[in-house]
Amino acid sequence: MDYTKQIQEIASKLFAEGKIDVFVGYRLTGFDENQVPVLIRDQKDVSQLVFNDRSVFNLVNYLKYEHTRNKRVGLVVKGCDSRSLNLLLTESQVKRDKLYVVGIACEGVVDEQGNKMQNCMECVFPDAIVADEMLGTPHEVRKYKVNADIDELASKGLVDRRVYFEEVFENCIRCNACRHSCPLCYCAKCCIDQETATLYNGANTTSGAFHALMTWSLHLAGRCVDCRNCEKACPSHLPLHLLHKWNERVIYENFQEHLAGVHEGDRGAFYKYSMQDPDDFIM
Amino acid sequence: MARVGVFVCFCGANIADFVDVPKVVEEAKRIREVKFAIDYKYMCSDPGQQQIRDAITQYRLTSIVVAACSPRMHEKTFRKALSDAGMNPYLLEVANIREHSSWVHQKDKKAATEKASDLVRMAVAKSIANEQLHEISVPVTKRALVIGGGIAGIQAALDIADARIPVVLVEKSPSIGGKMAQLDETFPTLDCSQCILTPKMVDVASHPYIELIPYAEVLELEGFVGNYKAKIRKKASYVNFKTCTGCGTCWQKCPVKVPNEYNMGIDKRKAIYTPFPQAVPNKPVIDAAHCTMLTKGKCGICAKVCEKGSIDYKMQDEIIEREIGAVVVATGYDLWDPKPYEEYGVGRFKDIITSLEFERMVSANGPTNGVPVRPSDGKVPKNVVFIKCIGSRDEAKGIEYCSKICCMYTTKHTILLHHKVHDSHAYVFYMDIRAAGKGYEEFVKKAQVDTAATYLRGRVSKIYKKGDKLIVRGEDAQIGQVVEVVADLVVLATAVIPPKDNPDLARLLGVSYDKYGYMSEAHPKLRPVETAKAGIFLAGCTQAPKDIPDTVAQASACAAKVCGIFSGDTMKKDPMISTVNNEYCTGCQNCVKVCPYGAIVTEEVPMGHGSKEMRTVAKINEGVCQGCGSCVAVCRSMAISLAGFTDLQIINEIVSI
Amino acid sequence: MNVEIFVTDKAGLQKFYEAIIARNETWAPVEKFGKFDFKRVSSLGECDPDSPIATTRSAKPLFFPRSAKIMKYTADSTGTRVKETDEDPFTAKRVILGMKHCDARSLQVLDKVYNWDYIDNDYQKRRQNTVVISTRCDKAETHCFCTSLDYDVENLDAMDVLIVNGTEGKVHITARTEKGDAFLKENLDPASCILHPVSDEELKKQYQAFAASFRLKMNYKEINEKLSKIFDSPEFEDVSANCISCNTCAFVCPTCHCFKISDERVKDTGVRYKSYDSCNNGYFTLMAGGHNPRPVKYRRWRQRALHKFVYYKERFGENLCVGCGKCAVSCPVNISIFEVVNQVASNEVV
Amino acid sequence: MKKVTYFPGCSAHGTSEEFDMTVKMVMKSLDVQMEEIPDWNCCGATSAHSLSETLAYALPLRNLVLAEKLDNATMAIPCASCYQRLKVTKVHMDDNPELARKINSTVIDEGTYKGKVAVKSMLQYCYEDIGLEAIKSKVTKSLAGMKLACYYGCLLTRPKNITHFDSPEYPMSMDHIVEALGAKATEFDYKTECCGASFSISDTEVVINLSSQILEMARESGAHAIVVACPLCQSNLDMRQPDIEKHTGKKINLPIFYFTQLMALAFGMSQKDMMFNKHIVPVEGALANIGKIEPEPEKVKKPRKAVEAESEVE
Amino acid sequence: MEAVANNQLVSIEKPEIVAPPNWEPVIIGILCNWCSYAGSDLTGTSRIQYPPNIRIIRVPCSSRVDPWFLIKSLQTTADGVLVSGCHPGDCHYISGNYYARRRFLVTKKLLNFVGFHEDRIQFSWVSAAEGPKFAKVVAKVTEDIKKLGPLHLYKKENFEK
Repeated sequence: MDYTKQIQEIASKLFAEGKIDVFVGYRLTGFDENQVPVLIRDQKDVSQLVFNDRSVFNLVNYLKYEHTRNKRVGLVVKGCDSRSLNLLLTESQVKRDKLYVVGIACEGVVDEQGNKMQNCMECVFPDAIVADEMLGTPHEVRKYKVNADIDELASKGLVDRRVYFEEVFENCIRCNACRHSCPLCYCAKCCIDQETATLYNGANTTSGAFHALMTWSLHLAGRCVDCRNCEKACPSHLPLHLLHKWNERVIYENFQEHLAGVHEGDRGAFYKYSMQDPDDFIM
Repeated sequence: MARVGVFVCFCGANIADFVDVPKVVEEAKRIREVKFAIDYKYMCSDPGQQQIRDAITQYRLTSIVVAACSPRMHEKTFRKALSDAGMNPYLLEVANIREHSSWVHQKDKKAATEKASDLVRMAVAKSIANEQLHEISVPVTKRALVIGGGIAGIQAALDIADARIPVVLVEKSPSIGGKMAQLDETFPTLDCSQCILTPKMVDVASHPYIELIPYAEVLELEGFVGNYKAKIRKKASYVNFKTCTGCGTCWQKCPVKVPNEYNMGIDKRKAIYTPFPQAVPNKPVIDAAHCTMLTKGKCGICAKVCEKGSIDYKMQDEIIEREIGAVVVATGYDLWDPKPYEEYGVGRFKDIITSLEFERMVSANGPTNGVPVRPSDGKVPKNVVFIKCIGSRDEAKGIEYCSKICCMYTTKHTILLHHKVHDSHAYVFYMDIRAAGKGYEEFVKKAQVDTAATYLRGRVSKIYKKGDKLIVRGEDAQIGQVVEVVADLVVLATAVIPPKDNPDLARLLGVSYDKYGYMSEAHPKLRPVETAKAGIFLAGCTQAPKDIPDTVAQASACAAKVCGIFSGDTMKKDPMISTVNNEYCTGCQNCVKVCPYGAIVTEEVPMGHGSKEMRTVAKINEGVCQGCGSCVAVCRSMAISLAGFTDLQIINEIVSI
Repeated sequence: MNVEIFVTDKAGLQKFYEAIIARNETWAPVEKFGKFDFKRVSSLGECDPDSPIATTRSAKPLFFPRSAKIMKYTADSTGTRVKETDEDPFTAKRVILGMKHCDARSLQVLDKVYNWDYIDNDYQKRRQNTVVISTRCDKAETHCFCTSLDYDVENLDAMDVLIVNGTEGKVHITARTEKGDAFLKENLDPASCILHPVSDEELKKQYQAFAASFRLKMNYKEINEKLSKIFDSPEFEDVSANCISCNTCAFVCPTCHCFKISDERVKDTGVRYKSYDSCNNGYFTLMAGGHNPRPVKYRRWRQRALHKFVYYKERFGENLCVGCGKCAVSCPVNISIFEVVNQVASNEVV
Repeated sequence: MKKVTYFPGCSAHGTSEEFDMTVKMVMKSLDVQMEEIPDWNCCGATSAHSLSETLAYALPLRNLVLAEKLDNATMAIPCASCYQRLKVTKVHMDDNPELARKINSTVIDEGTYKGKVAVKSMLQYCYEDIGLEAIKSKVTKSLAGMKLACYYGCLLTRPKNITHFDSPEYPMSMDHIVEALGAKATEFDYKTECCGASFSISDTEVVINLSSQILEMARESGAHAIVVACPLCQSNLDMRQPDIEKHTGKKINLPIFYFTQLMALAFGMSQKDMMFNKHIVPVEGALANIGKIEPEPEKVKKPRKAVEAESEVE
Repeated sequence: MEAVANNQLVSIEKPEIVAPPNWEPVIIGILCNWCSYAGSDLTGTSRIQYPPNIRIIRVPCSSRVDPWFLIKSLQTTADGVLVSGCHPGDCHYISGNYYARRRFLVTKKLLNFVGFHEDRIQFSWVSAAEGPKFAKVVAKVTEDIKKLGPLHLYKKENFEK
């Protein structure tokens, strides 16, 4: 999967035609084969752009900053990224007519060690859902599978799970990299920012981390598109996907096979309801 | 620093017998913010309230906690006491130590006392975060919109207009009158329907406070109670009503014949027509789907014969906007199509008709001049079988509910048949005879004697043809046997259903509707006229099947409610509603999505101080918000807060137990 | 200065470690969720202090915990009283194994700010009660550039005990401070070692070969000079464009030391905490009343870069960045501070 | 060439041999290859579902599982009763995967049920999959002159939410087929009435009563014969006819044909193969009407229409 | 883990934690104003007795309940939480409880996933007429929580019982 040339051409054309003010893509770090997201503002810089299976970071995240706000933006999105873009469109955070989206029919990306990322192996929608132009061969729609880690953990006993997650919350340093790297976390005031109010658990304690991660994952429940920006960002390397994938599974199984960001106009499972929703857990 | 006063009530022995009240006071005094605490025998009594009033001034209290009975009982009383002492009434919190402690833990005084202390501490913590709130007043536009010009709409419009409030009455068809205008006589008095209805129709047309907009439909309704704006589309009639005199030459000369809806398609009308002779307004309209001038560009006879030159083939639909304060929905009902009753041969046998077709036949101004005939051969029937509950009370084929009016009008039909065809005999298959209503049971009893109709309790299982007769086979449950009746004509009492476009209209108005399509009232018993959306009311069959007296009563009730809203220049509203903090609002509009009242809209605000860039934020409409808090819980950025139940208040309660 | 070097072999070193762990509260890099961080260990099997491991986070949390209780209080109608705070778990006597040079060095940098106008007693206590043992670095990681900075990279006094893997399976153990000296006397069995006096110069010489192997090199002097002049450079806006303000760099940085204070109250008792904070955080400079001097990302970014490379040096005479590269490793979007300061400094002031 | 899976059912080897026979003849001539399910078993009707739910599902499910091995999209079943059992099982299994797994476990040796074969009655297959046009094209000897009452019985189209085929009360598919063969279908209101077959053995009186009404209504409709698509209907109406005539004292004399017999006839096949000799009521009288075309009666004055949808210009 | 005497209550999630003698759980009940709060009032007026462990918080509608109220409750004062609202279809605010129901299910499952016993958070629909039901629900929740023992997961460090 290497679309470096195509993307450079597209970006160059867009600049030449004056269709965009900024193009968000990837470039090499210069230290190793890893890549840095880059905001190109001039046609002369498009030669920096690359795209291959190391183009991991979900660039939709950059649509929340002042550099792209109210500008015409060109953007590269993979399948998962496009779902988050879909949500941002639904939640009125970006305007479709200001975007030029280069969609990728994604073959999956790799982690720093060069192994295919786990979420890519489970990916349901590898092809960009929102796109003005598609690169690559489209895939057939795949079936949703329950994450293997989730299955393993869920089958353990209550105490084992508690012990596992205690370790997770203990290791959280509440740097909030997870929330900042998440394209769907665009709130000006975030419920897990310690500053918002001491009322919401201000200190970086285990208890505070528990509160922050729980609340945060519930705000993303039914919205998380499993791009794993958060997990890649976490300096403590916490298995944050477990929380999201668990919620995703609960929601998929109980709420009419809901998956986030697949349809435009769908805000996520918590912003709609059905008469058929499970009621047996309520007395 | 907050200064809280705590007032613990004995409630006679109700609380004091099971809770150690002095101990509760003592515990309350230990709380940092509590500057005054006292107990009293009856806090709600005037001396009790006086203690509160006195303490407020004496101790400069900033909020008050009363530990007594349920807030659902005396919250208003104590709020008034605060008001009287010059304190904002919403600085009160009530700790429910009677219903939630003394009455339910009568065997354990220690635990009940501990719990009461906890409840007081929670109330104190909450009250610290209480804010001063002020009743909201909303200006009102004193004009009502009535949708539907049947008897319900007519009655509501007249009653409102008689109170000198302007009314806009919108009717879908070219004339008002609705289903009632199609009826011959009405039960249980056998009044002539036309005789009692047409004077009211004329009143509507001539009333100075009623603006009648026929042949029109509501397109949009935005705003909130007292401040709605309605967009109405007036369909092109192709006839200039201002100059038309209603002389009738045009429709006499028109060559195009169309099945007549008013007569259930039994006869024909013209492509330019008035629905029926007594129509109001009595001006014709051109049926654009059938007029050959409009469809093919050939003909033009009506324009030629019209002396006034009122025909205008180029007329376009017109959009009318009206500002209004309240809406009465009176869209009436439709009849269920009995096609699923295949075992009856519906659709195959011409001599099976519906009740409304029968009604038109026996009507004096009907297509057969008041004599029922068999559609197959035009003969007058002798044996007529009436089958009730066609579609009603039938989960398998139709709907589950009872249509309420069929028992009575079928009885009426047996009488009308008896009057028109003296040697006829009526057979009625029924499940139950539901004749609850003034004079109804007597009416049925008398009809049974007078007409000597045969009443058979049971369902019809099959109708088949033998020669030119229909054989109706059913069970007579009372003798437990299958019976077969040879019939000339079969009349089906089809179910009442809501108009097909009721759900669309309900969505447009922002009113909820049930699974059948009837619009939902706010409360089935105590608020049967209101909808959950403030300022929108329901009259007649748009809410549920009803007979004429009930419909008229509900229409008048709507009028009373509308007049209530318009009784002042502004409306007062509870201030416990949501507010948006623009600074934090991300404009994601989740709140807009979940708000059951459509109370949240969006507005554009500058990005920052003095910034020219704009961004979208949510805005709560004070007039519409009912304070449920759904929006607060879905607001991820915590930009919305609900007065009286803020996050801070609730968390304060949680952490102070 | 001549120092005493204990020479032993792998088995002797193993024994030394075992003795330390058995006798002391010991912390060492331990793998968790796929990355290394300093954790309490109770047996040698849990860790590998033998080779210097680049931990994700530095040893900073041991001296400046992510969240520390400052005080505990009760408040009722009789008044507000400060209660005895529980014992700070970080002030116990302990040993840190396997700390990299840069981490050890960062403690020296931090000491300056903690001994400045306000003496942080908790920090002092934690420092005093901790023995830092380092193993000599032998490999430069991708983002390492400690050798390019202004301090004496051959300075080996940052740690209390230095362990060097020599040739032929020999291991050199040196005490670098008095604390270290005392520690060795207590924990090292002299029977397993040969005492071998060696000059400091000799040790440093060994180090130079390793320092030459660094791929990342910068002209610190020039950069420091240039950065101090280009406060208003528009370049900051460009280089910070792909930063996502996630704070990760500050939280993993061994020298970042900003914090915030928060109160948590349940019923009538409350606790006051001191927790990490970061200048990348949009709220960091938010003042009561709503004014924020650094509302946009590039200003916060500039602050971080200049604080690291200019301001601290101006005030304390030392660079705040120790060149460990932890921030670049942890950055979710792979931004390298090395690259960024070079880029900013390479542009001429307009 | 079309291919279809065939489930003959037990009566095809007994009372309704002629049905089986003619089905095979007709299908061959229509260029349809029938593949019989190997090792098929009893569908369980009607005893199984009055005794055990599991058994009632398991027996048909085994057949469904076996049918899936043949790799045809559709299976056609001549017997209405077999069709009913298999179709009910299929619908319930497809709706409730949990139940399907449970029942499947009892016949797991045969394989796992996937639900990929559509279950149709032979009538439905002819009407939907083969089509009137194809049938018409094969007619060499039109049945014109014959008036036929089409009798569907109780199971072929009911219940509607299981069968999803034709009207449950007044179906027309067989009427259309016989009209495609050239015959005239009479207006016959008793086409889905019960013939009483369940009481065939236990309470003959009931059968005589119910069947006699059907026969009488057919007679009255002017039919020369009755056409059926179900072995039980055929045997009941045919076999009981002498008893009924004796009981009511009225001569009925309506032969009962399988619709495939008439198809074979119209396709010009030999009468010998159609086994008319198995019929109790002789067929010759009815067949004699073929070719005797009555003149169309003069049109009676059109009765007034109740509803006229189209507008008309005078 | 030390051996625990049979009659001593231990925390189900942290078996190393033993309940103090005469330990009584604290349960927070969050009730909607129109159905469940009215129902609990009816329990009182009918003098139906139930265990005194529950502390009731009034909210306008179950849809007002943000999941982190439950999280915060468990972190601070509560050993268990009960949220109660109107029966489906009866919501005073039309559809609030349908939205709430979805959030509750996910919250409950998530907390269970990270190690809380599922009975720590319970939900019920109690109408204004169901006074006896409210008493039964409270009795059941109290009994359930008593069986689970004290909750010590992620408790605020300054919280002492």
